[in-house]
Amino acid sequence: MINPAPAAAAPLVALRHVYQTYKKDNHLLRVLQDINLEIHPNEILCLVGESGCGKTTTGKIIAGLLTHTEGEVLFKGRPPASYTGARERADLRRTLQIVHQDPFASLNPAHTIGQILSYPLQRHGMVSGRAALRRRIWELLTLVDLTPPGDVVNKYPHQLSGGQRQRVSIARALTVQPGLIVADEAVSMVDVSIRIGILKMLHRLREELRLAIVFITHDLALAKYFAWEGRIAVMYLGRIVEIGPTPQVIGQPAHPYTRALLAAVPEADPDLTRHKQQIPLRSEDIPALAAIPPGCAFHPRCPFHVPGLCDASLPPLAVPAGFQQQAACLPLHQPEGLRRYGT
Amino acid sequence: MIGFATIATVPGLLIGMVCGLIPLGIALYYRQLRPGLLGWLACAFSGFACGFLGGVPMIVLTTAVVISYAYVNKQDPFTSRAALAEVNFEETRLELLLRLLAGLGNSVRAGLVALLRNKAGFIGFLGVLFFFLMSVFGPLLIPYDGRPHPDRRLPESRTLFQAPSAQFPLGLDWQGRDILSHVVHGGQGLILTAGLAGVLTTIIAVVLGALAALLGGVVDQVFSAFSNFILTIPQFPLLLVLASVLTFESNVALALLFALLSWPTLMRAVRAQVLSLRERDYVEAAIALDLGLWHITLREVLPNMISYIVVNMIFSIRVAMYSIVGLVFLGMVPLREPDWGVMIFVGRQQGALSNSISVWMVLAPVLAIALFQLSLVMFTRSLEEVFNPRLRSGL
Amino acid sequence: MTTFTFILIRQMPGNPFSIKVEQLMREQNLTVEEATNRAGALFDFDPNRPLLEQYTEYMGKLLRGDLGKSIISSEPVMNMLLRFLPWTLFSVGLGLLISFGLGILIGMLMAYWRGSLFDNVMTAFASVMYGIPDYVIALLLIIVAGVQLRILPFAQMLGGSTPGIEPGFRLDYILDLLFHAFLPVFTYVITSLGGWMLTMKSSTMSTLGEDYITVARARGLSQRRLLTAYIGRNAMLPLVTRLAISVGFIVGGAVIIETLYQYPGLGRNLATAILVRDYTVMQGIFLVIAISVVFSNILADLLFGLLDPRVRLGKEDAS
Amino acid sequence: QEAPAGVFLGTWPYVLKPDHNLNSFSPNGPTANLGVVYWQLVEMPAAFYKWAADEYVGLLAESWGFVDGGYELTLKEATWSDGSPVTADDVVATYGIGRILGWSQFNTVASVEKVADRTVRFVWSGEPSLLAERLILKENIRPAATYGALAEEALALAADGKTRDDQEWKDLNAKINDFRPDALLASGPYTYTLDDVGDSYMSLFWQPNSLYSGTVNFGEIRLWAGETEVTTPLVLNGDIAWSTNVYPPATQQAFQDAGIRLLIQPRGYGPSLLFNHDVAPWNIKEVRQVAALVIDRSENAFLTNGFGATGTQYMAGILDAQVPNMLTQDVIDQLNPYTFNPEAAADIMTQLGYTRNDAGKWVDAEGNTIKSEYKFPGDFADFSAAAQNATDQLNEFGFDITPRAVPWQQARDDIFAGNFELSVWSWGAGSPFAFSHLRNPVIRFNYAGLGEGQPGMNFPMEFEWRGEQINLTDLINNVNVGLDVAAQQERAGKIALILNDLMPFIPLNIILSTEPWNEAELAGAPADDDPILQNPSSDSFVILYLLEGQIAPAGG
Amino acid sequence: MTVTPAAPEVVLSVRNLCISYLTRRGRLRAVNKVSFDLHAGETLALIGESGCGKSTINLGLIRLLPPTGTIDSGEIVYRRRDGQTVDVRGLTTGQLRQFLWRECSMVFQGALNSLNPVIKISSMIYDTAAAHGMDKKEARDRALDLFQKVRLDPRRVFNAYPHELSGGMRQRTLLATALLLRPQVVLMDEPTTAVDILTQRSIIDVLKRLREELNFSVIFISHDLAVAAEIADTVATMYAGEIIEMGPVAEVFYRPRHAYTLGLLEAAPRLSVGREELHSIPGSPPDLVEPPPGCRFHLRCRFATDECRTTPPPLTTAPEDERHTVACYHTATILKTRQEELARD
Ligand SMILES: Nc1ncnc2c1ncn2[C@@H]1O[C@H](COP(=O)(O)OP(=O)(O)OP(=O)(O)O)[C@@H](O)[C@H]1O
Ligand SMILES: Nc1ncnc2c1ncn2[C@@H]1O[C@H](COP(=O)(O)OP(=O)(O)OP(=O)(O)O)[C@@H](O)[C@H]1O
Ligand SMILES: [Mg+2]
Ligand SMILES: [Mg+2]
Repeated sequence: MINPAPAAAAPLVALRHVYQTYKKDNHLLRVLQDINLEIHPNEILCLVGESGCGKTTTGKIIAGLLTHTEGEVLFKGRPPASYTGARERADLRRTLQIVHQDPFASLNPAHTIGQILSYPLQRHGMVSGRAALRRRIWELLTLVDLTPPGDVVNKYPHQLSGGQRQRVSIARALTVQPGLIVADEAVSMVDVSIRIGILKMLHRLREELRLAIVFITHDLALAKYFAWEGRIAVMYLGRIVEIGPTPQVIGQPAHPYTRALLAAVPEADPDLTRHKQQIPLRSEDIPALAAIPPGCAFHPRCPFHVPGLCDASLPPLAVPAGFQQQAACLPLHQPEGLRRYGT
Repeated sequence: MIGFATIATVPGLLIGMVCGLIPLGIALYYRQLRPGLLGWLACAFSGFACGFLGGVPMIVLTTAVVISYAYVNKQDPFTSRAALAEVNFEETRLELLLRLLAGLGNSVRAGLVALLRNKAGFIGFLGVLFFFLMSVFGPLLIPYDGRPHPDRRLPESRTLFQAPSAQFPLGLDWQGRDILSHVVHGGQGLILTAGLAGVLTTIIAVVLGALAALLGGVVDQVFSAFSNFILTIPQFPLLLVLASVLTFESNVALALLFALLSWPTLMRAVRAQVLSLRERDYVEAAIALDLGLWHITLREVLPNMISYIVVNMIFSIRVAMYSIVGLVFLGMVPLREPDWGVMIFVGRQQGALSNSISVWMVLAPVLAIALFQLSLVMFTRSLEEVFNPRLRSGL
Repeated sequence: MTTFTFILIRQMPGNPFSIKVEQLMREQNLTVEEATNRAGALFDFDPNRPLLEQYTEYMGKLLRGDLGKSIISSEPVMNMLLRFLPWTLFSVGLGLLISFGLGILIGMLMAYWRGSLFDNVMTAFASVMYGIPDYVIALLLIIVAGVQLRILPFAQMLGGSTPGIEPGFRLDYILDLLFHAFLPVFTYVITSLGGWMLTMKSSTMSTLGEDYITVARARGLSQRRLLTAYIGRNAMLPLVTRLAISVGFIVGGAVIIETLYQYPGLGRNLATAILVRDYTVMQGIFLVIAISVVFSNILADLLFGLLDPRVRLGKEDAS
Repeated sequence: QEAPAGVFLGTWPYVLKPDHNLNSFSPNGPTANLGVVYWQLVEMPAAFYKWAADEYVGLLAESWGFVDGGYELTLKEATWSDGSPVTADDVVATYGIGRILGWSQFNTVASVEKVADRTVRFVWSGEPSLLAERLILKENIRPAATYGALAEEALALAADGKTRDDQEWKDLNAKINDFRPDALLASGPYTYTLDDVGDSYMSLFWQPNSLYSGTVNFGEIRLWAGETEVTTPLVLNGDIAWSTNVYPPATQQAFQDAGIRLLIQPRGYGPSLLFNHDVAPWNIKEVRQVAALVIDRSENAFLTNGFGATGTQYMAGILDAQVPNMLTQDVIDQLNPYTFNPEAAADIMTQLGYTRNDAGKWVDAEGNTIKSEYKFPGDFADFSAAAQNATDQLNEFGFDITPRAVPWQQARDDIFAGNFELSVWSWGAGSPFAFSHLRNPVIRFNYAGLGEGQPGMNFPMEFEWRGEQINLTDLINNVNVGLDVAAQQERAGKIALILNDLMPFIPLNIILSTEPWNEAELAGAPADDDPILQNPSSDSFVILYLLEGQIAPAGG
Repeated sequence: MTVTPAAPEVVLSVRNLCISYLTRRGRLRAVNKVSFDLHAGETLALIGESGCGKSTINLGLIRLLPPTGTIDSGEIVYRRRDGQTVDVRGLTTGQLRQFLWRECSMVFQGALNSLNPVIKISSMIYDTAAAHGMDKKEARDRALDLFQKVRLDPRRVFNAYPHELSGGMRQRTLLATALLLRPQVVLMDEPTTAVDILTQRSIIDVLKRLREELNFSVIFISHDLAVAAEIADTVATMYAGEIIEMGPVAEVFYRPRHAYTLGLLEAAPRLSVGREELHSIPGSPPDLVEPPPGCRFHLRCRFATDECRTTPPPLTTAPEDERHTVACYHTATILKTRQEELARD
């Protein structure tokens, strides 16, 4: 539906053929392989996938917190090395912010909320004068719906609930007026009843502050809800296997993996969920990163796999006929692809 | 010099009493008589104990506490529930000062409460306090008995040792001197040196450990190799050699020597701790916010290690005390009396342990050391609470 | 390390020659001349030889595994080490094992019954014991238990074994060894017990909070099995590393105690060697100390791997 | 012949196996491991010296005496433990090896010759002296059966005119040291094998072939290993019946409380305060005299070793007990006794230009106190007690002195190197000759008796005294030369007066040997006033009384 | 549709259970007057936000509360297969040990932490068997069989250390172990939280199948409504230590009568509907040391009236289904709101 790419403007962040490899006990861990992504201002991109598939790694590379091993990452169209001078680098640094998953670990227990917010404000001269500083803190806390701010500003993180803490994390990221926020499972540890509130607030912030948000989650229902106006990228073992506008990916999934995921999600509706059709996988277990299967990494589990095809060559990420999203599945790209599945 | 020299003297008391007028005055201004009086007493007391060194910092602390009582009623814009437009964020310098002092005062109070909350910790605190008071004020009550007293020899006795009696509750030592007075006077030096050694060990360990962890690479390897090297040095001959080359005249030199020999274990622990803290999400957030290495080290990492560091510092103090006594025991330090270590050394040499009339010369300092260490151990439990904001403010 | 100790040792005040002179004068009441002459004839050691020369010679031999001969008795140092080391290993090792065993047992119970009278008493006991130097304990033990109360036949207990007893794998010999080892072992146990107890207590406390303990309870396991296989074993893990590391300090820690109890171990030998400045012997013993420290660190890693499957398999995975 | 039943319970800090060996010429042989007393019960010397009576009692020797140009010694008809006779060959062999080892007998002896089967003659090289006689009579005689081969090599070398600088000589010296006999042949009634050396005690066992085998009352002599601290509980417990260790007063008290008798004998030394004469103001004679005046020596003695020490009376550089023998009454009367007198001392200080400051310390014109460091061997209980008390007393008077304990090895080396300000070491000697007393410490701890670059106390030995040019080194070295006792007394007297006046060191006190003697186990100790108790502990009565059978198991 | 047992025999009956913890700040009433019946073969889902006392009930039922927690009052009656009833609170330690696992076993939250890292799965099985007098061979056979049933490679898992298994495998291992002694009741504390979607799916499927085969009752704790919707027969919503609504799953999901249940439902995103409007519940859970007066939920409730603020609402039964109980004054309004929403979808 909405593929917000005003071709003229350079993307905020662009990943081109990015690889990330770790060496661990003589093994090569191929955590990310050939990742291509563009994030434009004010866009929502959602990364979903199972645990360990490289979502956080991608997020950190996007946020500029991690250097990749191969490929190219461009910030506003330029490689990071071209940002010379302290001022420029600082500006770039501040453009990209991250909100962590664990609200217990992401706030320093030794400081009050007021302190946590005032450090970046002071350091980057975002405000001048004490009164302005305090006014700004007040504003930020109001912005993230922590009202009245006086109730939280002098408290320590442990005195707040998980949801409140997550809001503080967001407020902290906002202190430096970023252009992009990577929200890494930002609500998976807060309670169901408050999640929606935080997501709504993020939506509002995106609109008010023209933020781009990279939303990382393994909860497809949540992804669907949050990224309805953006795109979803499904990752499997370090690769993006499907990417496209959310309604398409959710409503008409292309890749077998995405389909399996969607089918596996229980629904908060007894009738619906008990009659949902399952896609039985051939194997329960996800292969180790150190031993990624050749060809399509999903083929050992894929119920639709074509022997001799899927295990032989890497499927390209392309738009299959009849779909609006890109998917990396060889059978799909073949003429009879659609038929085989009986969509 | 004014400072420690004024310990437990009338000038010290005067200094303290004068210092105490400040919190008292402020308290009167705010009509908070009780904290004011307590503040005055605290100032007088610590001035008495440590002269300027105790009195002046105490002014700040007690004043802060006084203000923290008074400030409750002040309107901090942040505590108001008014809308943004109605809130006035301007404040004068005085208001800022008051606000900061009140914050400090609140922390002090919370710290005190945390200190008192843990039963074992509180007993430990009392123990440490007892030894402190004994070392500082004990000398006022019990004069130092430094001269031999051949005249105190009991008829028929071959020695001047005497078993405890009503007149000499801990008996007499080999020179016929009052053991009690030596116990009272003999702690200062040892406690001070051990304390200094512990502090220095901790400083070296923390600095090197933090550097190794934060800088990594070659620095890390060099420091780690160096610490391994120190660990394998046989300390006994090293001390022998050093003792023949250096005179451990000052407590500082002795403490430094200990610090130089004992930092490696703590350094490794600190390194591991910093490495793990560095991985914390909030550190990553600070990097993303571009807060700078100094900020990250001092504001993000360090405060979370304080409790760990302090507990380890106390541990180092205990180890240092044990080792200093050992060094004295080997006779490698100038035997400056009065000193618990020297008592054990000379007592052993004079065969004090062979005889029930003389055994107190060794037992008394040994018990003093053991009890002091016990107090320290128990005290650390309270300290953990004091330094942990989670425990501290969960009132 | 070796270089460092070599230099260190030669810097120690006094040299074997002049010390012998002093000893002869003091013990045999010889005059200076007599003593000097006699001592002079006794040594083929030349204190004035350049240090560098001595050093190169020593290192050359060391590389061939030759530790040299004792300056005093011309006995090969290696022989002496082999002769004395087993005693120290036996007594300190036994002490360490017993104190470790008792320590983890009591520590575990302390944690299990935390807050009880037992816990409080034991905590105080442990902390106090931790603060008393071991030699004081040793002296008190002799004087109080041996002399004043006469509950220990301590004179018979001195030394490593009863003179004249035939070594061999026989019950009476082993009992004799244990009898003689009692004093040092008891002292080691008493002095190091407190540390183990306290560490084990805190380790157990954290283990008790683990979910798998609750689950094991829920499975209806017997108290004993729970305490041993679930609580004890897991809480012990971090202590094992420390145990291995203390093995490294076995030799160094025994000097005063072995001297007081006349136990024929390396520590007592070290004390004598230091007293008479027998450089080569000291050098040999320090080498043993350094090696054992290094060795015990390796041992710690190995042990940990053995006891904790997570580490063990982590290694195998890698290969 | 049956071994007697008794067990003598003694102690000596012997060396453990495998360091222990049976070569009595080697540093870890019986010489060191048995100590003088017990060694004499194994390899007996020619004679035993009774100090009070100034007479020798023959042990192996039947007769002895100065002969023209030499000294002759005839042995009794004795046998070694293997049954072979003790002969002149044994003496020749002993001295043959002794020459290689550089024994001091050879300062005066040129050669040792066998005169008859049991008679040897010592030929003088220098002037004969009583000192040389004593060395000969006290030397333990070793069996030629064991050392004969080595002795022959030794004699051959000497005959070839080789000296100690020759390589052969050095090689033989090393060979002697490395020699390890399997058995210890004894002329005395006891011997032992290496199997008898245990970790906690070793045993000497009775053997039937000695002259004294029939008179001794003990079948075993058990020696517990260990120093003072180790033996204390053993003595208290009755496991050691007689000990020669130095026990601090508290321990002596404990012994007494346990009903153990304390035998007092001279020990032959005492602590003295050594000045570094390079350090002001100790280079001023009067200041040293002041120091001598303000230390109450009996207090110092009591703190040094309780009743086991006496304050020095004569201040002559000769142990008090020997002063009447070695000096004339005339000289004794001239000696300044330095009776404790702070007032007089204060006067001297004032004359020297010092004043007392508010703290009661003496200060010079610039207001500096007399600051010094008093270095002492912390591991010697007696010396350190003496030093600490001396420091206390000096400070009481108004000096400003810090005591500093160091290991004794270091204290000694530091004294040699002149690296001290005040220190403590022994004075006096366990010898009946003035020379041994007087050289200690003025020669021993002074440049005069030390090697190059070792100033020691750096007390000038050549100076003008009472208008006379004195070379103190020569005076002391020659004091006992010759056989003329009166001349020796005169020379000694002069030195004594010099030392008494210049006070190059302060003889603080004299330590006595306070030896626990458990009468519940041992009978036969002399009464407290028995003159044999004037023998210093190195010539202990125990040697003689044991051999003669006067000491016996109590109640047995 | 909802499976209702023909002859609902009660295996576990809980009445007025109150559990509290001793904290620094005072008594924390974590479970307050909770009552419910668990029928044979029934799956009861306890849902509610974090800290509402779900795990505490669970631990209370088998008396494994931490030392600071105590059961203040209430009744826990268990009915054995032979018809005998057992008062769980009255069991001695020895009896309790026999009771646990044989009659009532459990699967905990966080699979990794529930397994002792240093012993093998096999010794864990043997330990359990030994504690209940089952012989080794039988235990092994049964374990292998169960592993098979939960779709694990039996032999590999049996001889493995916990860390060698992936998260999903561990969770299934725990499930199998829980069934080792054929208990009547299995307590499951968030067994699917913090696992991947596909793993969660396999656990759900396995659980469903086993339940059919072995016919045990389950108390299933979750804060995920979707999972509860899929496997529960009966759903109980908890808030601040109290069960505020309980009823058959369809009743609670389609005809909720409590504002809090409604709030939870409104906050649950669903995949199969397109763009949807969700709402969160404002505010945060109440302090259990000093709970608010009246209805504990009133501070966050959009329907709250004065009545709610003062008097706790009594437990009432829904007119349509007597198994559906609820403690709310505004049942009708809430039911209507929900129905309107459902109609809108
Ligand atoms: N520094 C590192 N060294 C080695 N391996 C790493 C490192 N960081 C991440 N990995 C590995 O890379 C893989 C991907 O990690 P990542 O955190 O990106 O996954 P994720 O999709 O965010 O998983 P989750 O849902 O569990 O958060 C994991 O298998 C992880 O073990
Ligand atoms: N050991 C304890 N000591 C004190 N309070 C506790 C303890 N355990 C739990 N609590 C408190 O009891 C209340 C209920 O806790 P419980 O663990 O039962 O909640 P829960 O519903 O299982 O939460 P979650 O969904 O997070 O697992 C909480 O407020 C919690 O803070
Ligand atoms: Mg992640
Ligand atoms: Mg829970």
